[in-house]
Amino acid sequence: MATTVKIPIKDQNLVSSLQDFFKTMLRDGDITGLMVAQHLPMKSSVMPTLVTDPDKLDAVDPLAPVFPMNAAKVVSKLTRKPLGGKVAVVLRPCEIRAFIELVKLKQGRVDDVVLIGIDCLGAYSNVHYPAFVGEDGMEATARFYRNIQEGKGTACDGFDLSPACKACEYPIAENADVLIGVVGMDIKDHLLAKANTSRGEDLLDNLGLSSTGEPEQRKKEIEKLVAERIAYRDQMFAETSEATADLEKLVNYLSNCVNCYNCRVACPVCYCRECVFLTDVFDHEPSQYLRWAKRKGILKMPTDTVFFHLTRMAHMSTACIGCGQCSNACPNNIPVMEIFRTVAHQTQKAFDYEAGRSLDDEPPLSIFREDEFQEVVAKMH
Amino acid sequence: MRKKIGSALVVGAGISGIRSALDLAELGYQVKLIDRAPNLGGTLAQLDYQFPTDHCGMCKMLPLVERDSASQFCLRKGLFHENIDIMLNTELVQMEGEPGKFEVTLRQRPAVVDPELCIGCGECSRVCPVEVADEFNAGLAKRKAVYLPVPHNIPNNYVVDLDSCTLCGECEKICPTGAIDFRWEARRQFRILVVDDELIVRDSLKDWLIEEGFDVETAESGPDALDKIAKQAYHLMLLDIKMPEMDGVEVLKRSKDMRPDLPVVMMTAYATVETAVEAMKIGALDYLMKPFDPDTLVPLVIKLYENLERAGEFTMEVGAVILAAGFDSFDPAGKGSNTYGYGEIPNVVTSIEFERIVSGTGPYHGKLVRPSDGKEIRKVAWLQCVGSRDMHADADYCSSVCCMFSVKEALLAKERSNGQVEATIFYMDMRTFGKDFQRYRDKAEKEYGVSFQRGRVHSVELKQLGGDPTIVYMDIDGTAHEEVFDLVVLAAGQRPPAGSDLLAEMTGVDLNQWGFCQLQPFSLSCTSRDGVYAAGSFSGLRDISESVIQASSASLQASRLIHSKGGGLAEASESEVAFRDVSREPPQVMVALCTCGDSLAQAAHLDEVEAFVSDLDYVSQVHRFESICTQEGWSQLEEAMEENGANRLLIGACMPYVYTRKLRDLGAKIGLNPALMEVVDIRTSVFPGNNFSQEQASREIRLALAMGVGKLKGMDPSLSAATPIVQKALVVGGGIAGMTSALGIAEHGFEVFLVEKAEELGGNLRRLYRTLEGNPPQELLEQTISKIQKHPKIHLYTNAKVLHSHGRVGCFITTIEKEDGSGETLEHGVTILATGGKEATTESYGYGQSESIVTQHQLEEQLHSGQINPAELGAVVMIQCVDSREEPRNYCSRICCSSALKNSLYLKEQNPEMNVYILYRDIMAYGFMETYYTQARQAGVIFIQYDVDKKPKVTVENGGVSTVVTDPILGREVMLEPDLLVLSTGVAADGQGQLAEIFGVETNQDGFFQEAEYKWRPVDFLQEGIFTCGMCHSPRNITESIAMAEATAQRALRILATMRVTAGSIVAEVRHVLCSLCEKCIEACPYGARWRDDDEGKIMVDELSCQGCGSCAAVCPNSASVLRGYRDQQIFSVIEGALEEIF
Amino acid sequence: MKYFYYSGCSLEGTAIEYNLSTKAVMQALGIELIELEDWTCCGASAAETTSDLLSVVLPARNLALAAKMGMDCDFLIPCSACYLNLRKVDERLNRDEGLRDQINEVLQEEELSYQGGIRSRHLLDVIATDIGTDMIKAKVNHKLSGLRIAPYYGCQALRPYGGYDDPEEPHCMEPLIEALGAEVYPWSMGAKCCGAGLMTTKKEIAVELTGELLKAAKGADCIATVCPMCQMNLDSYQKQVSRAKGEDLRISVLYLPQLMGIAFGLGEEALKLNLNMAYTGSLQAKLRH
Amino acid sequence: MSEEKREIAEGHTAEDLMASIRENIRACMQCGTCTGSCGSAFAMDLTPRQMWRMIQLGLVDEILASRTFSLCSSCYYCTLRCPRGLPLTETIHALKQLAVAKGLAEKKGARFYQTFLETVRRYGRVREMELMARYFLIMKSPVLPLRFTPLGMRLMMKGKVSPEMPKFFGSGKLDAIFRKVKELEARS
Repeated sequence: MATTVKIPIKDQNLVSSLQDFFKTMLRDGDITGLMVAQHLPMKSSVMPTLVTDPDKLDAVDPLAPVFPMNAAKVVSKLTRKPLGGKVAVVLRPCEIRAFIELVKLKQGRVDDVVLIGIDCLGAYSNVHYPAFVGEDGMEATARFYRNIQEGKGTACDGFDLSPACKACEYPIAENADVLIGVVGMDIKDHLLAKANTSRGEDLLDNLGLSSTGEPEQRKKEIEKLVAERIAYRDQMFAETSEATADLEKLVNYLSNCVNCYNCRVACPVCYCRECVFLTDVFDHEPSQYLRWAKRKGILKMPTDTVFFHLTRMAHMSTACIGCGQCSNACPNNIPVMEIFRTVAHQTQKAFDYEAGRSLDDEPPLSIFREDEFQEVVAKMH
Repeated sequence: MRKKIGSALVVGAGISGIRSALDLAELGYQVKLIDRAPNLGGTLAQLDYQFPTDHCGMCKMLPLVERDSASQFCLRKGLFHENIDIMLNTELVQMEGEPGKFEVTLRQRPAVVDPELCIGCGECSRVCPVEVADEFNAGLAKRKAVYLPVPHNIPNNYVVDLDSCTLCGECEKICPTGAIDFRWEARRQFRILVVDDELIVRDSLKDWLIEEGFDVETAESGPDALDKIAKQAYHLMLLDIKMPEMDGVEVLKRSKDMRPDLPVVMMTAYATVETAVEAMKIGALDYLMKPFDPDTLVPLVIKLYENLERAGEFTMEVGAVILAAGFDSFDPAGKGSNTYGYGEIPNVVTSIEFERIVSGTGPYHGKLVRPSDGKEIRKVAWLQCVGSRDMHADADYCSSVCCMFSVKEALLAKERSNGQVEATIFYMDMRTFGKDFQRYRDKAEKEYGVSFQRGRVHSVELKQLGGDPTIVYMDIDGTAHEEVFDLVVLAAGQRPPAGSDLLAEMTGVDLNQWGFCQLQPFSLSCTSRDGVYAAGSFSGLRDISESVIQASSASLQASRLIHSKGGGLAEASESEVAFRDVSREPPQVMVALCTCGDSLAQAAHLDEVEAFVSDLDYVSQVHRFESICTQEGWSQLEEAMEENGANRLLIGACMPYVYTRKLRDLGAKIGLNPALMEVVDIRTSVFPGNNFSQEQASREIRLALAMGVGKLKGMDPSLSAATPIVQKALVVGGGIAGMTSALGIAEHGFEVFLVEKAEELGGNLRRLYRTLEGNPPQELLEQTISKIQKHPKIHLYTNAKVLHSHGRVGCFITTIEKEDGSGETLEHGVTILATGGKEATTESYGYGQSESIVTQHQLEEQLHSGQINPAELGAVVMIQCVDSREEPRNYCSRICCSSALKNSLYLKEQNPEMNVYILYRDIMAYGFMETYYTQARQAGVIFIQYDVDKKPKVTVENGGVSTVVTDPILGREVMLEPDLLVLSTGVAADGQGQLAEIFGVETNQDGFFQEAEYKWRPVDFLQEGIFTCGMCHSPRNITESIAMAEATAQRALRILATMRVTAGSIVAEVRHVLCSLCEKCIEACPYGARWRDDDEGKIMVDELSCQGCGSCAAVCPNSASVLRGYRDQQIFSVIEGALEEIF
Repeated sequence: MKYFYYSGCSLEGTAIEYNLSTKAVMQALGIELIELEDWTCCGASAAETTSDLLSVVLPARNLALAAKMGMDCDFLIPCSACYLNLRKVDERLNRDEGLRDQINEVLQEEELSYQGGIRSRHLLDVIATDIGTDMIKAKVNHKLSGLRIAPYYGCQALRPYGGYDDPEEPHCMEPLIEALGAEVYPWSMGAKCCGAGLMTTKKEIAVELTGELLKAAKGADCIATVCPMCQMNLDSYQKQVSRAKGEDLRISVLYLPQLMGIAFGLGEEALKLNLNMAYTGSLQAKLRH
Repeated sequence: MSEEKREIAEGHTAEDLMASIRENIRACMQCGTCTGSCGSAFAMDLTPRQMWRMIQLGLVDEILASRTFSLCSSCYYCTLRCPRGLPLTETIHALKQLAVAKGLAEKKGARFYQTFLETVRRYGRVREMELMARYFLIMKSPVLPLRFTPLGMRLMMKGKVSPEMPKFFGSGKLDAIFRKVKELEARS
């Protein structure tokens, strides 16, 4: 039922073939603009660009193993109010999932966008990528995929994926309007483009691509990939739980925190216009610090660091989609992603909720089910 | 605060009484609310769970506007309202005067424990040697003679039950505050005359009573006694009946001539008991049975003494009286036969007992175990109609509520046991006649697996001694089953409350044949006596929702009467209290410590506490008072506050809840917003029972005070603004409900816009010609229309429709299109939607294929018009529940069974030879309607029950109609060939959806208006200021629609009666600069008080609808949504205060 | 205390011991029983199966005889069936005026008339309500210590006309048994039907019902009865019932006044214990020791 | 059909009886309390509830063909418990009368009652032995007397049942009353 078409790979060039595909899309598809990651001049990274001219797509590279920010935030900015045209946005699965959460939080709308998701094999951290990429970003992407095709995996040239990506069990954006399939495909020949929604079909229908099916091989590889990641993830959960098992360990775990709030800024689902930690709520009276210090004779400064992380977990762990940008942003190498995912996993399980899966799932705190948490409320009658 | 403009007495402080009292209090009347029980709440005090939410929710009845005038906590715990004076242990003993000006005499039973002094420490109960069955737990647990009537009351004072008290005095000795006082010294002033011809009786009585401290004299004969009485006054005479010369009755008569006030108690042997009873009729107070022994006689005399000496009687004037005396539960082991072995067979309990078994405050702490042996309950049977629908129990009526009560209990049992309990309900008809009842029942059956077994269980047996209760029952086809249960629950029906006959006689109201209050035609609150109104189950058998509606109907009638007698609702409130603006001043907290006599000083180091508190930030001074709870202590505190000009007050005392009203008064007096005052409990935690050292106690007190100061210093001192009210109402719909509502409001002097889409007023009532009870609907219609047309305050728009409406409570702006096509914009403070429903149409059962197939309504019309002549009909078949009580219209239309009964009785009366068959699923003859069901059966109407999956089949051939239905009893198909087939198609929604959109309210899945809360706010919409009544809300009959309309008028008046309304001091606010517009708070708000203003791009809060629950603040991640009085900084300060000593 | 006494046909024949023991006990208690010379059968259960009017006229004739005596006292009736029939007359008269005329038209044949008003009371009612435990205790001189007695009320002493005891869960015999110094055997069959009415016509059913009763009474020393039909049903068919049920269900069955008489020390002869069909050796032994 | 039976049964017509039976049962709502309460229900072919339903639906012949009503032991449980307060036991008696009137009564039961009443008519009171003897005579069954023999013999040994005829009243003691009853019933 879903429309599935081939994206042909010309001259075995994955990157340029994709660029051609997006050019066709912007030219022939019923869209006003396209938002997609591109290599920027002089920068050894990629950034989301909003493009309306098909000729300005020469540096497009959504497959580059890096994402300096979770683009859901910018999509949210684009869609808070009517946009005045339809835009296709090319996103990683975690970005789509973050965007879905934001839409539920009324921070964005899906009306004016077509979500295009690309299979994600992971990314290097912001620190590692510049070292990995060298001079030519597009060449680096090709190198990364060649390495994978040769069966050497995602570690390449001595660099490895960020822990968040290694623990990500959602490499395929099944909830996108259009899904671009890479995993399990012969990337010398063609990739897949699959429309999951009518919106996606409308877009693909005009591009003149020949239909195809989803090869069995792809399913197998996806299964394998997910299994590996879940194994990694569970190991991470176990280690993190152990490392934060009591208050003292938790304090140690977070002791490097300097209240820079970078993790919060980088977090795609942290949506407050202004964080409560920046408001008057935390304007303690100076004498208060001294009183605190007096109690035990020593007070670690700055204060409220553990409180900050706990609050963020309380607010956002139901919406955490595990992109790992928090860790990416931390200047002091606190494993923020690890603890957030560990907690989020439990919170979401408790509410039988999977952040970012679908717009149809009501966010946990907006609905009330009488029968939930019987272990807590049953005794309260 | 509104001017007191009249007063009313409400008898009975159960749910109905509370509703009526709150209604009147909210209108500004002074209300005296009395109950003979020592606690509020009536039956509901015992019930934790209510259908359909399976929670309580009683608090939803608390005032929504001007809510600071009442307490803001669980209503089952207590109620404070500035206009309500509650008197417990109190009965109405006399009523004189005229409607509008009754003089009522109230008698309060003596309070041995002074509630002002009792601090609820429980020492008295601990030392009390008496143990009796605990009424609160329906006898499943024991209590002492000095006890807490309801364990969760606030404040919770101990009371002495003089009936079981042995007067040992232990409690009096141990009470730390001297709250218990048996007043022994007063006994020495109490003179008793003992009259008996037998010396031994005289002497022993004298000895015993003197020992108890009384002053006793004796007389050996009648003449001797009369002599003594003539010479001096006595307080009590104990008088033997059988005496030579002059018998006791004669002495009684003569003594009554001399000293009519002298209480006389007869002494009798068994043989002359009847004489003693006769003596009571001519004025004896009571009688005592011989032979006497001191253990029984002395307490009896003492009880008499207590009642005589200490019963406080007083008289007051009230404009109207509302009788909300409630009901008693049928006693399955009472007189007559104990078919179900209640009290004989272990583990046979009543529904109330079951309710206590599952209650967390019950004897088993909510564990599902049975009373006899604590065994886990795994198999339960509910037996319906115990003491209802039973001639042998003198109950040709249905108790209306038991069906849903049992379904609820079965669901509770299922939930409590994670579905482990096997639950079976044995019933005759499952009366799911209310809104959403049917779906609830279906849910119980289909989702939870509750088994419903049709058939009345004849008895409960014990097959072997020490075994479990056994039920033998018959399948519908006659197969016998024998089943053993862990527990059998008897759904005991309702009875008039004890003493209702006296109450009726005293107040001059008629009772019906079963002893319930007789209501006037077309009213659920008017009794036979003008000025006396009935609320709740006193007039029979109502669930909470109906009781609440009826109570509001009663309060409207009471208010209408008082108003018509010149009481009048105040047009404007008196000048509002102007509070000092302290927002620019730094916080200055005065801390007042109540030392509770010297007991706090003994318990803790007060100097150290005082020093600590003085040192806290913003504390300007600390004062100690001996007892703030006394008038004297309070005046001292007031003085101190006035003198020193502090702008915050923290009181450290006990029982903070008691201070609500006092703080308001103080605020008014010294011009300080009471929101800036706080009371913390420094007493409870250091009760002797806790065994704290002085150090520990001091720390507890320090913590409590530090937290209090923490909260106060961050308190926002700005004042809440008042919302102006447009004192006009819009009523949409001119049927009987709309008209009644409009009249109710207009008769209080407020303007009403009444908008009707049809050309004429009347709606469905135009098509009704008879009621089941035989009252004339057309007369009612005529009278009501005439009143509407004549009323100067009512602006009537017929052939008009509503186009658009916006606004919030207090000011709505609505545009209507008038008859001539022109528009008009109306401004009004409240809106009432009363647009009615319509008879559903159908395509089932051959409707439309033959003229011999009509609807129930058509039958009534055609009988009226003469189109149908009963004399020409040989057989009539009626089919009930056409297309209803199954999806998609899975609800009972409530009125079809009564229509069928009404029409079939009429047909039988007109033509007794006619065969009338009613094919039904469950006959919904709730309440006293049951008796008409009996009559219909007696008249020879044949009722054939069918199941939804085995519906009757109708064939139309050559104009002839035939019906085939299976008789379940015989298991045979019955073929009927009626001359007329009548279909009860029920009531369907009629365009509510469109109106809902216009007014921004909700409809339910069946298209009827969705009330805020089925039980507690049955006529309100979630959005404050909009109300609904009549069939647009749910199917109901004329009388029920009228009652509901009266309730809406009452709810509307509550808002209209004042020019401006102030929100509570605790309301939510939005800090727009922080708000990300995620709308979580809108979803979280249970009162619909929030919305997003798209033009402004802001989240708005309706202060009058907001009840300060704080859900919005809890879901808001960055404190953009905050609750006044509970801001983050305050809570941090409180936490700091609490942690100060710990870390 | 004074009562009209209606013995009824059974008490002249098969239940003569009930008759004699009742009289003996009443005499011992100082209660006067006034017997009507000319009494006739109340119609038993036969009249009502044949003619409704006859079924009220037959008992009404006896009430009319008593009324003629012009004394203000109640009718005491030991036989439950007779009690039911006599009491039915007033119950019916109360709700059916026309019936009064019909009855009197028939009674006119014997120049009798009955307008209602005489209370027909079962012997058990009189013993439990009027006499009471105090009076009984005062007369007891041979306590029935160690005896476990199962109180059996039967149907018609309780139903349909109750009043003095709960027709479903009767208890009034219990304090009486205790007053005699015996122990109440706890069972739940006291008000159940023994099927006596069917013993002559539908024997298999009666045997079944009696069997259930006797089974439940196992463990008691004796069943106390207050009705000649119940007595006969329970005592005379024990062998057949035992055979049908396949177990030995024999047990002593004594009339309540007989038990009272024993405790009063009235002697076996006066109480006609020799006439009882089921008066087992073990009970005799217990009583004599 | 014997003389005696006719004499007694003639009084009421079947229609009268049927009308009053129907009247008695009209308010029945088929709750089943009676059936559950009935000790003899196990032996019945129709349940009491079904019987009442048949009365409502006019299926009297089927009832009379059944044995249900003849199995009533008059324990009055159903009457006591019927929530409609219907005179059920009385109605069963009426059904028995109806069966007699229609000549449909089961022989054994009906004849026993006939015999019983005949004794009453003649002698005013009933003597069991005489009753049995008359009963067996009417039944002309050689088996029946044997069924009762054991008890009869035992009772006689105990000296309770006198084999003699009663002597205290002359024959025809209640003739007048029986005659008048019949006369009145014929009139109504």
